Amino acid sequence: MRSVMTGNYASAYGVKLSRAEVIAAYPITPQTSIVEKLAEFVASGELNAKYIPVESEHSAMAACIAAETAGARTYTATSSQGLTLMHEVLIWASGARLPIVMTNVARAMAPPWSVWVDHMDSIAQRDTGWMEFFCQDNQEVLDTTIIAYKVCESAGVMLPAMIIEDAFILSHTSEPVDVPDQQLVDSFLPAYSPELKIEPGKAMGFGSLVKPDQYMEFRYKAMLGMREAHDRYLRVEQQFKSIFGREHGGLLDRYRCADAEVVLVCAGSVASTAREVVDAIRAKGSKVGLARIKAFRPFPQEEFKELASRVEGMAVLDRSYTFGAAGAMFSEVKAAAYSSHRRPVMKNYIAGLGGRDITPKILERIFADMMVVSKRGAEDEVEWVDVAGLPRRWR
Amino acid sequence: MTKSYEEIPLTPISDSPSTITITGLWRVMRPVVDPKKCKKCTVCWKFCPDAAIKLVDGVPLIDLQYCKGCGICSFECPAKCIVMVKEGEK
Amino acid sequence: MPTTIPEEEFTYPGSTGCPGCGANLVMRYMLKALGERTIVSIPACCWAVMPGYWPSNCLKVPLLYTAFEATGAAISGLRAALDLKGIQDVTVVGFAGDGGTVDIGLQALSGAAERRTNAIYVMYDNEAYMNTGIQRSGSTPWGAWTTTTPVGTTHGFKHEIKKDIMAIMQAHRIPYSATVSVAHPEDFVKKIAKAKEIEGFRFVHALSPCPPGWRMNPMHSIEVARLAVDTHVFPLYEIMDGRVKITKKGRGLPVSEYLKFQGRFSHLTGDEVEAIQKGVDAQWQTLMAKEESGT
Amino acid sequence: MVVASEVLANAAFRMGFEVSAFPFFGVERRGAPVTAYTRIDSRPIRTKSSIYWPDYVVVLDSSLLKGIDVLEGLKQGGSVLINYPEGKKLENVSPRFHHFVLDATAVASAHGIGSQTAPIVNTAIMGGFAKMCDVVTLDSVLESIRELAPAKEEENVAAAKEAYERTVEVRP
Repeated sequence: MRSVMTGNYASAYGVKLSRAEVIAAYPITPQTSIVEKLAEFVASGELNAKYIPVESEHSAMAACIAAETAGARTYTATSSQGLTLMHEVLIWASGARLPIVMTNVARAMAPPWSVWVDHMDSIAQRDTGWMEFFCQDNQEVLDTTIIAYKVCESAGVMLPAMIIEDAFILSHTSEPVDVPDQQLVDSFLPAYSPELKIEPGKAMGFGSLVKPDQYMEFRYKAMLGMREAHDRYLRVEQQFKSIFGREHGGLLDRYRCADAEVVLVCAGSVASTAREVVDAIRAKGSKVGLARIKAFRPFPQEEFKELASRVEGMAVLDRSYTFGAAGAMFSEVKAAAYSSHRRPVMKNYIAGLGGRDITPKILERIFADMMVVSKRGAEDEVEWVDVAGLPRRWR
Repeated sequence: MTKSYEEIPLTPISDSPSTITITGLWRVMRPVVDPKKCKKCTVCWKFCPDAAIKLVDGVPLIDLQYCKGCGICSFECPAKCIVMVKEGEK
Repeated sequence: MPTTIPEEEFTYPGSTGCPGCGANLVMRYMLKALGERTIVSIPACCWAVMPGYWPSNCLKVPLLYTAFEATGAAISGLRAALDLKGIQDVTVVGFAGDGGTVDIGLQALSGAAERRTNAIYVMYDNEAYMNTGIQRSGSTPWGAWTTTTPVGTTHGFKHEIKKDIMAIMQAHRIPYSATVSVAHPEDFVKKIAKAKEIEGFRFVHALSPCPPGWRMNPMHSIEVARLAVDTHVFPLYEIMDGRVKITKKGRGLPVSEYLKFQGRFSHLTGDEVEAIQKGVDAQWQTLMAKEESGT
Repeated sequence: MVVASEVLANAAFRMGFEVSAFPFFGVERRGAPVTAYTRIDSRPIRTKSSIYWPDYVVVLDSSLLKGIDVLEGLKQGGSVLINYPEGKKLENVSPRFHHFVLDATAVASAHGIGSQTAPIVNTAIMGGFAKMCDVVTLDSVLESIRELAPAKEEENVAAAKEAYERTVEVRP
């Protein structure tokens, strides 16, 4: 049944439909209406769960880790400062192989203080062993929450995942969302019952000390889990489609790339605007496409390698900056493209930080620049877009 | 011996008793009990940090595999029937 | 007279605590009182090492290792999951060191207490970061040497007073808290057994002598714990719904009797020992007054 | 309290349109000016970027006219509805836009919506919007209000109806 709701409410409905059992909640703009809505669901009895009002994000994740170890399906949500405060226990959750699902409302890191969209907080967690699913609209937020639980809890995976929702552009934007039927979701996502869990009467220590001669094998096993997650996600999304009649383009959502000469690679809500821009440019005769990173982890390595082998130019838009040689997404996409037998010209555009609006006009100009660059090569490989003081005008 | 990644659980879950670690090897001094003097007050059993003392008819039997030789039993024994002896000496 | 503490052991020998380690006894007595239907959550601390390397475990009850500052949150998570699953007859215990409780773990502890998490939090207090080699913590007493409060040539030592965690927890209006000592196992077990029957958040402060950290002969662990009570350095009492009750008056010996066994205090001058004596006396008077007035 | 932009989005959605409604959030403080945006289209709305050239502008508080250029970016021939005190003359009415006025404050307080000192004009103004805008009908607005109003449903509906009647265009 379709109704108009914010991305935050779409998250809350996704969690309710997934029958989360223990919810640890600590508020942070712009995530608060998720934990508020969940509090209502629990209070009204619509969701049979224990709601733990923790005193920090670090404790939110620690509480989920403990509850998940005891066999409960858990959930939490956070953003920017809260996500980075969790960094230690994010790594703990993946090391403990716990399929916790969390929503991160992607928001800029302070200082400067900013409550608006930016992917730096999410990108900074790429090494934690968490799957990272960037969404472009509220329907995808709801659906991916349910899909994530099923992928994470699969036997060969058993790793946590974060659903990433752009601050305000999704979290607080109301748009039509279909809320699936609970029975259908139950048929798709059975109750969580792990093989191993902490339970009274069973003397087992969870998370023991391991000597150097045994640590690597545990980390290798976790790597296998992330590798398995790649294929498992695609299979689970197809199962979801067979039941609910929709999908969101797998791990690398390619739009009109089949015959594209120039492709824009990006993630999150900007990709939705980019779809419009691709159609507009195509209508004027240029062969452009969009490759939307849905999953930054597991990274769609093979998909990028294949795409790179048949396009002239790849523009990679990073909505974050991580003080490396270039944006994080650009670096990883370029690495994947490097091993392709034909290497496209590649350029990195840093745009939309701290909530700066990425308008259709800006995207048109990025495509135009990339079409030139893919013919003549780029002077410098990384360009910051729409920065006052830089010569080029984008607006 | 390092276990293969296929043999180990998803994350380290410990379920085998710590008795595989023979802490008795740590000793420098060893408690020696004189059963005749023992008043069966169980103080030694009570205060042993490693639960390495078994009471046989109330008299302490020290499990030398695990006793670390801390000397608490000897110090606390009201009857002074436990003497600390240098390891290796009779 | 034979002992009155339960015979059954819930710890295996072979744990890697130092000879004479008080913390081993704290765990041993606690589990004797709580029994098999217990789940223990332990953060980074000596006790995170003691069960041994994987797959070794010295506890006969389930154990969850957590991050250093997370004990308060972990016991809330455990209890929530158990409640949700309808598993009622189990005691959830947070078992942490002093640094992990009064310093890095204080925030999560306060959160768990304020949420009235149905769990027991036991702090084994060896008065410094012992697992990392005796660095001072907020629970290290005034006057003590540690590797980060060196005496050296400047006659240095820790100049801040020990954090009063019992007062901090009392400010959270929790239904039950108590101090316990490994020198008084009967009192220890009695209090834990009482705490077990109480609903809500309960806190237990256990003094846990540490031979290497206190610079003393391991054989004196129990004697030192006993003297801590007898000199009123570590009074034994409980607070039930806000009312203080002293459970062991102690012999009222001079503080010097307690200090003399411990190398960490050996540098103190007479005046400095006198200063400690004054502080201890004042603290003892306050406690007695509280017991008197029932607040 | 029901949010005006949600009433509008929901009304359009109930009529079968695709919608997207989003606030520009800054630091929310009581009394501080906020702006909310709504897109209505016949096909799914994929553009996720702010609105710079609106077709319609709605001003819920005439005091904003002093500090803010509320008409910034309004398309040529676009329309603006202002909650404006009854009988007071609207100044500098530009021929480039259609101006509509409605004393939503009076209507809201007459129907007892919000407090006497701070009546809530959200539903009343939406009644006025239905008059100004030919996309969204009054009925869809009323239905949306019934669905979303947490309390005083009938008063809110009545206020919107009356507001619709009392909304008039002001010619330059």
